[in-house]
Amino acid sequence: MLFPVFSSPHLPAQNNVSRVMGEVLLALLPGILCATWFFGWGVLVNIVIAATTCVAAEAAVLALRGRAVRATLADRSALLTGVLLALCLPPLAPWWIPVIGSLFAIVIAKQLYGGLGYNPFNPAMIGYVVLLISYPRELTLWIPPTGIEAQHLNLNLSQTLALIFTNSLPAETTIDALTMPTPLDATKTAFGLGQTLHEIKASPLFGHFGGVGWEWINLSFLIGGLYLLARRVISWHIPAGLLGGLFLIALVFYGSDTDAFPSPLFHLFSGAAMLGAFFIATDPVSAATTPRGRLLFGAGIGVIAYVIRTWGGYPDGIAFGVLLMNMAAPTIDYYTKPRVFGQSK
Amino acid sequence: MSEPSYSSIARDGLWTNNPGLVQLLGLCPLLAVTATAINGLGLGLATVLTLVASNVTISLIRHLVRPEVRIPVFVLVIASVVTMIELSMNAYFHELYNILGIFIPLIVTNCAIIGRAEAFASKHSPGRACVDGLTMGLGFTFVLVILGGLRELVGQGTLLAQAHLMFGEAARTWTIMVIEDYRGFLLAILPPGAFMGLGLLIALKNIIDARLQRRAQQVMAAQPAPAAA
Amino acid sequence: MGKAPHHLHRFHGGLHLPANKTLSSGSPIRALPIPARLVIPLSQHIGTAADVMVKVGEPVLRGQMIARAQGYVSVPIHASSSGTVVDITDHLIPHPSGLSAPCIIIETDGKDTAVDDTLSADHTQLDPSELRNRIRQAGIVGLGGAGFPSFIKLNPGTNRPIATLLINGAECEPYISCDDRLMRERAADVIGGAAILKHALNATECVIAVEDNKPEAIQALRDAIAQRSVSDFAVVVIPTLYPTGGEKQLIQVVTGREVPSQGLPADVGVICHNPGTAAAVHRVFALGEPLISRIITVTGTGVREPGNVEVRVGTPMADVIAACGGYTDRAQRLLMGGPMMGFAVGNDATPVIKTTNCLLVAGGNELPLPQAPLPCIRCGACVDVCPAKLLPQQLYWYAHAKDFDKVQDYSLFDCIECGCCAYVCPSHLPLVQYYRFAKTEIWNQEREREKADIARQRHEYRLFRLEREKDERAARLQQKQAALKTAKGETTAEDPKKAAIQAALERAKAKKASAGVMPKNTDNLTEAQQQAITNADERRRNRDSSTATRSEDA
Amino acid sequence: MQELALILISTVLVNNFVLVKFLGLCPFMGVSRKLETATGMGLATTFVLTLSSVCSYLVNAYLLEPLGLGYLRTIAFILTIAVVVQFTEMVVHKTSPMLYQVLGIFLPLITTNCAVLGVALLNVQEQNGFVESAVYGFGAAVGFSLVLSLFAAIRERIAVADVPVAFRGSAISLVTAGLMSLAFMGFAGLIKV
Amino acid sequence: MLTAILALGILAALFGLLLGYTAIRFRVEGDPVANQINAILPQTQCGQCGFAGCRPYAEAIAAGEAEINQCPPGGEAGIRALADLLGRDFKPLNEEHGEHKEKMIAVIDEQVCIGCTLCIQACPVDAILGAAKHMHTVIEAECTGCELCVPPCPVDCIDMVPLHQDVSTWKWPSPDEVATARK
Amino acid sequence: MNSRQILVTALFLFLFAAIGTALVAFTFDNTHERIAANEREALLRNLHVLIPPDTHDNDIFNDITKVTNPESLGTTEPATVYRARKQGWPVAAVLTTVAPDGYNGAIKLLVGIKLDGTLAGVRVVSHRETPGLGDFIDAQRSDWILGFTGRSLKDPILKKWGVKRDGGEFDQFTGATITPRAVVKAVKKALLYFEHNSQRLFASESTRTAVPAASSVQPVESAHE
Ligand SMILES: Cc1cc2nc3c(=O)[nH]c(=O)nc-3n(C[C@H](O)[C@H](O)[C@H](O)COP(=O)(O)O)c2cc1C
Ligand SMILES: Cc1cc2nc3c(=O)[nH]c(=O)nc-3n(C[C@H](O)[C@H](O)[C@H](O)COP(=O)(O)O)c2cc1C
Ligand SMILES: Cc1cc2nc3c(=O)[nH]c(=O)nc-3n(C[C@H](O)[C@H](O)[C@H](O)COP(=O)(O)O)c2cc1C
Ligand SMILES: Cc1cc2nc3c(=O)[nH]c(=O)nc-3n(C[C@H](O)[C@H](O)[C@H](O)CO)c2cc1C
Ligand code: SF4
Ligand code: SF4
Ligand code: SF4
Ligand code: SF4
Ligand code: FES
Repeated sequence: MLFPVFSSPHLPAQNNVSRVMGEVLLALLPGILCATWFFGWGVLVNIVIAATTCVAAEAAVLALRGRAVRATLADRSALLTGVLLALCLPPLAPWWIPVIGSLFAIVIAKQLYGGLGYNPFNPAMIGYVVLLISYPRELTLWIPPTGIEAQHLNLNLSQTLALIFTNSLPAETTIDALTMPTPLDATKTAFGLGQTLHEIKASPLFGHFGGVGWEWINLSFLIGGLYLLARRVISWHIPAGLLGGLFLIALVFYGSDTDAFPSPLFHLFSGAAMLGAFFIATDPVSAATTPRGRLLFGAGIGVIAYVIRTWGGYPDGIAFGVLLMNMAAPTIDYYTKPRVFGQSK
Repeated sequence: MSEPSYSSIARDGLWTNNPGLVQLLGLCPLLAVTATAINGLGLGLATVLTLVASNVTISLIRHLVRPEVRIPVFVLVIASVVTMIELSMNAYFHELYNILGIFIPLIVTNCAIIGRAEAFASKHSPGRACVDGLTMGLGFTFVLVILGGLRELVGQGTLLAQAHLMFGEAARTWTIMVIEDYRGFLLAILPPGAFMGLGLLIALKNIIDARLQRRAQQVMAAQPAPAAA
Repeated sequence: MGKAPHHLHRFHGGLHLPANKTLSSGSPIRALPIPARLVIPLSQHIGTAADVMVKVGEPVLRGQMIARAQGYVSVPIHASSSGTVVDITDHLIPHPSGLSAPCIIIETDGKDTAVDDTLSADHTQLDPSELRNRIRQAGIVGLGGAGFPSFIKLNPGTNRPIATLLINGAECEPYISCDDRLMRERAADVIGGAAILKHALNATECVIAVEDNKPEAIQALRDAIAQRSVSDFAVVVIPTLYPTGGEKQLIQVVTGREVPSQGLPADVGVICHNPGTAAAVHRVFALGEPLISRIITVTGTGVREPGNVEVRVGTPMADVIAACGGYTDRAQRLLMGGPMMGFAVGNDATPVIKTTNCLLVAGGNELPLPQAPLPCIRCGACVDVCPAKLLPQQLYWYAHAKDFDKVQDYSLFDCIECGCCAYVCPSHLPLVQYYRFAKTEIWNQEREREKADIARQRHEYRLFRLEREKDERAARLQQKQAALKTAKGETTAEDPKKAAIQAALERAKAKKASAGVMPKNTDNLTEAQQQAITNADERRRNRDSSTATRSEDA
Repeated sequence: MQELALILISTVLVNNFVLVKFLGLCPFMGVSRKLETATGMGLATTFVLTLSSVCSYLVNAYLLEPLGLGYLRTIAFILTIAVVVQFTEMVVHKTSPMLYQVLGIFLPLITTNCAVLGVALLNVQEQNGFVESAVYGFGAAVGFSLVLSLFAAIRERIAVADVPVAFRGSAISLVTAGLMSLAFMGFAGLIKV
Repeated sequence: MLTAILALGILAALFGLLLGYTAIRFRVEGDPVANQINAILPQTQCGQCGFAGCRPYAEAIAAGEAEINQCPPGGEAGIRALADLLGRDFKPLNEEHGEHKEKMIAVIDEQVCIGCTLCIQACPVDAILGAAKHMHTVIEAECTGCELCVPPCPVDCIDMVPLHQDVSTWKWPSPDEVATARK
Repeated sequence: MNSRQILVTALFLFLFAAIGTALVAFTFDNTHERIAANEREALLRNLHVLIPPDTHDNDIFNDITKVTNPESLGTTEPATVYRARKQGWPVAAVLTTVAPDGYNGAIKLLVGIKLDGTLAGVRVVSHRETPGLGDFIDAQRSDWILGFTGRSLKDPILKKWGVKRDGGEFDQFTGATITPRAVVKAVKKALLYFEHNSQRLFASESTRTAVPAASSVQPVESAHE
């Protein structure tokens, strides 16, 4: 009798890429819901636009290259890229912002390198940074979160859509009235004007330990992140490195002058810290892959983010931190090979 | 060493062995000054001049040079030529000179020039060296202008902006606003856009080459058929 | 017994796999009938193949040595039953390549007559070197894994004293239960064999490590030890975790020490043997029986009556399966070994050999064919499970890129091919096959490099020789010309070279087959090469009468 | 001291010679196929760049400036650099074959690395003193070596990726360099001068 | 203007002195690169690269007079190794020089050989044995498969046969090749 | 033998250097005047935008003074003030001042002020504001900066000299308040400074004595600041 021949192991593998991506999408849900609560429909609209564009772009490139379209889309990674990119964008950004970002993320940052698994840089972050650099205006137009009564304007779904797609504001509002800086931006601006932390804290933007709304959004991403850890979708090294690095350096400076530097807690619960730590920096493809390397990778992002937040030209530095460490990841991997079993210590 | 034909030298410089797209030499000016097409043209022409002059000179003295001072001598020749061009440019195209900035003196170390001196001029007759310098330079300029145009178009939606810097006041009107009310795509003008733009150009060349080759093969395949019939 | 409970250690990574052992472990070991034909490969162990001692047509007896060891790392092969040698030829052997190799084929006579016993002895009366010698003569190789000649492992050298003889009863692979049944039913044999091995090694203790999913075996071993009332034997119960049975992992679990990379267990004072090996050693000294049979697990849903059987070495797999009730309708794949480490066998005419521990006939979707792989997403799941603490994703990356320097930088040769990485890989990459590909490719390159070095030397020597000859010829020519000047002869316009050849051919015709010509190109000849010339001349002399096939080995 | 540190940060990160200032690109593209060679090139460049930065400073301060020959700067500098490189190469070749193995083939390439001349000219433009010139040259070289090594490590990875055919080779490398330069834009504004 | 000429001229002259001196003081002979290249070449000595053997080809590469893709026996792996060593781009094998083939060895049909020694003279590695008018034979282990002995044989008795593959020289196939083969 | 070889090498290099230098020096002699003129013209062109040539008859390129006032002019370096006069009477001055608190650092400005305290115009000389966001202050990108022309400390009143978000009169740009805030502040300070010091500014001696010396012609000029 004759039998087919394949290499061992012969037991069927237990995991698959599609499931991994699905878990990450699931874990994003609390954060998405929370962001929608604070920032309105725009969040969801962004997600829909970005995710659709990402998937369509991926399908187009695959078709162009004559690769299997359906099978590849099933890995859900393009979808995830779209969602993550959308979560970084201001909720009322015009529609072409997520579109351009997604195209860049998928076509240039991912498919030019051969698609899933080969991209050296985090596609979503490339998309975001390209937008930030090319359209800084659109990318700084954040609206005040629910909870800041003074300025809050509750746009309903159709108003949101009108604003995003046709750039038409509801009557009697101006775009200036609608927008307001994010806590990180405001802090940076205020320090630039020579205000002390104490004065800054008095602003209505600030909540319990971070910015109003932002602290809860970060908290819900943290919950999603813990779920991923529990499901062993991600390892603890990168989040620990990132949050640890950010916390420690913030602590050092906060300790040196509590009035000139925001507290570590503020840093951990502002901007993209939690989203970055658990969902973005952990993108396995572009991160370091050795355990020690991952710790270093995360810590690097934390430190760079702090430096850029504090002294740099941008309000948040997570995205740049991720890209810069992506750049260093192959080198980090090279120099952090673990000690192999039986090799001298 | 046998002397290559003039046409093959020209083909090399303009396409097959283009310094900007294939040899990847002279990248610094290529990327740095190509925010607009006119800038590219200016630097390109300066480079052509330098290449021709240095190639011819080096070819003339190629039998005199001792190995241990070969590089210093080549560099001296090139540097003299460049400085003369630089001074003249500063005198006659001052604004363009200001924009091209540090990259004019840096033509001296433009690897394409010393590369040609080493690889070609020091081994061939002045005539051929001249043609080589000219075509290599033109090939380089061609890439500079295309890349500049591309970045200008994507970045700010115009073409030939600031043409007056080179062609005088009359050229002010040459600027073409290709897309009205274009929001601009800053990335294209910033450093990352320069790298990516050149990357795309090279990919484009690869695609064209592949097409040409396929066509050539088809022709080859088609030819024996009538012969057999 | 009675010792303080052993303090256990952990190794990095590992997997909890579905065991699937009850399929075969329920029933006692059955002895299989002797098959009509035995196909006995000459290479069933690591090292040089054995050298045939019998001729076609010669009758043989059970236990008779039919091929002798060749070189140091080699053991003899014995006839597994009595009968007649009917052929010595290439036949399919169990090997992942699916290639054939020289085998001795015996038609059995069913009498199973044994050869005279020269092996049995009271081991306590023999010194270690004699023990090793007998173990070698009995053709004992490791029955747990690679089939390494056991006598070599028993000779670790004086600079490496052995403290512990470790009997590897982990049997961590799913499906396999032959060691389990062996330890349950023949615990005394195992302990007896271990005592011989321990004696040969002069070890201070013997530890028998068994996974905690084999309570009966543990009890049986403890009873056997109690019966022999030896104090320096201990049964250690270890947690079930794949691949604890890997020698290096087991040593770490039991002793906490790591076998150095590229090193041997003896470097940390341990020698590790499979219980089957121990039992086989016991039979050598107790019964005078060389290694001609072994216990095999036949399992999987593709076979009707799974179980453990005692099989003669050389029995075709088809016969083994047939004796176990034959294939079920669902039979899809045939593996030799377990699902993690074993390899697929394409044809069941392949014989069972000394290292065959399991025949797994997978049915239906039991072991589905691999899914199409996706690119590695560098998730690091493989890193978490790799017991060798390697970076499987990097090894994959560079093996895929055929960058063989880099894979070695990443310690490819420390990979034990356990398959844990591939099992957890979400991209379904055939990782282990990449590693095997890289390993064999590297070995091949090394061989080629050696050959190239030789070729270079020979080429350089040739250039040197030609140069020298040219000088000599020039000198001679000068003399000749000087001579010519004095006596002028007629010249032809013909090409002198052609003329020379013509002349040579004519001369050849004239003095055909005559001896006494000084051979050329004979500098630097080795004995073998000289032999080759002689052989060639010999053949030539026999040319006219010869009708024999041209043999390839000169 | 703090000023020197700022010069270092500025040259290495904020105004990285390769990714921000566009200098030294040819070796950046040409010698970055393997991490080992890239490291070798980085070492060689660091040595030569620092040395020639100092030498050019001396030539400028003690020869050109006093004689009012500013317009001969380019010629004088490039001559100095070429000689420094040639000299280093010959000395290394003879005295340390080992080092030559590592650095040798890169040394001649350095003459034509425009970062070297760029540093010399920028030193004059920024009116750097002796120590500052040395630090500036060193910083520029470190920045160059840093991105060169990182780039090489990434290229080793991309070499195996399933890149579309038209982009294989230098095209995808340039795109990668572009993305690196994008990442480096994060440092913009870090040092406000 | 004169100051300028003198200043720079003297500077250059000083540099010239320095370089002239170092050139003599630190002169080095030999080319280590050629050795490294030669170590990569397969030493088949077949001459398909257009040179008289591997070493001359190595020297030509080192001198920049030959491309790295001219050695068919070295195949793609060889070209890659050369590209790595020299920091050049990989190029596919130049088909003008032949194709990469499976490794073969020469076998002399001893029934036909007339012992003319022409093959001995052709063999670059002295892998053919025999005396004039004696039977000739090929030392299997040392034959590089260069095929140079085939054309000179006046009676056409040399065959190139593929190397016998056995279990010990068997190589696991790369899964990539398996995958493409299956397609 | 050896030393001769060395000498030959040296001579060879000398010759080449000499020939090369001679050619360059020759070119320089023929161009340096024109280059100096070019540089002067470039600066003049900028000044003339603020103070048209027909409003004055002196050589403003050379009629300058340097003042140092970090508080009002935003820089610790001496700042150049160009002075325009007609028939000897002061007409206007152009202050080179710095807005130190731009989003990405200092913004260098030319502020032209007529004698009566109204603005002749403001131009940005160099800045590092974010392209696409803060760079609208550049006259090439938008007309915003032209809005200063004709303003004075009374128009609007001092309290209204700020961006709209701060209750002032000047437009800011959505998403970029810092840049205009900095510029407006710097212009206001320059006006205040001029109000208090105009007498003194016109009284002092010119500090420029002659055309620039040959050696200060910089072959290197940074293209983008
Ligand atoms: C190539 C090779 C060489 C070995 N050499 C020795 C040796 O010299 N001495 C020794 O005691 N064991 C030697 N071993 C045996 C190993 O220590 C080990 O016991 C054997 O490979 C079986 O283990 P496994 O089934 O886990 O592969 C060797 C094994 C291999 C594969
Ligand atoms: C992953 C792996 C799992 C193994 N599992 C077992 C096992 O369960 N039982 C066993 O006896 N040998 C096992 N081996 C083989 C042992 O490493 C070792 O070769 C053997 O115990 C040596 O004994 P032997 O020379 O008597 O065969 C395994 C090897 C590997 C690489
Ligand atoms: C990347 C980036 C670049 C920016 N550049 C500038 C700038 O050049 N000028 C400026 O005034 N604001 C700039 N900002 C915006 C400031 O952070 C701040 O939000 C804004 O000036 C406050 O104005 P608003 O009150 O109108 O929102 C930038 C913001 C970002 C994120
Ligand atoms: C834990 C995790 C995090 C991820 N994070 C990102 C991300 O930040 N950006 C992104 O584009 N894709 C992300 N992905 C999806 C996927 O890995 C990514 O698209 C690849 O980089 C595409 O090759 C993530 C996937 C996982 C499993
Ligand atoms: S488990 Fe598979 S996909 Fe994950 S890193 Fe390892 S090889 Fe890559
Ligand atoms: S097969 Fe090799 S690499 Fe994979 S887990 Fe086992 S030891 Fe590690
Ligand atoms: S083609 Fe033949 S002779 Fe030339 S290098 Fe290759 S093996 Fe050697
Ligand atoms: S060339 Fe042919 S005939 Fe002559 S010796 Fe060689 S094999 Fe024999
Ligand atoms: S042009 Fe700058 S290094 Fe080549």
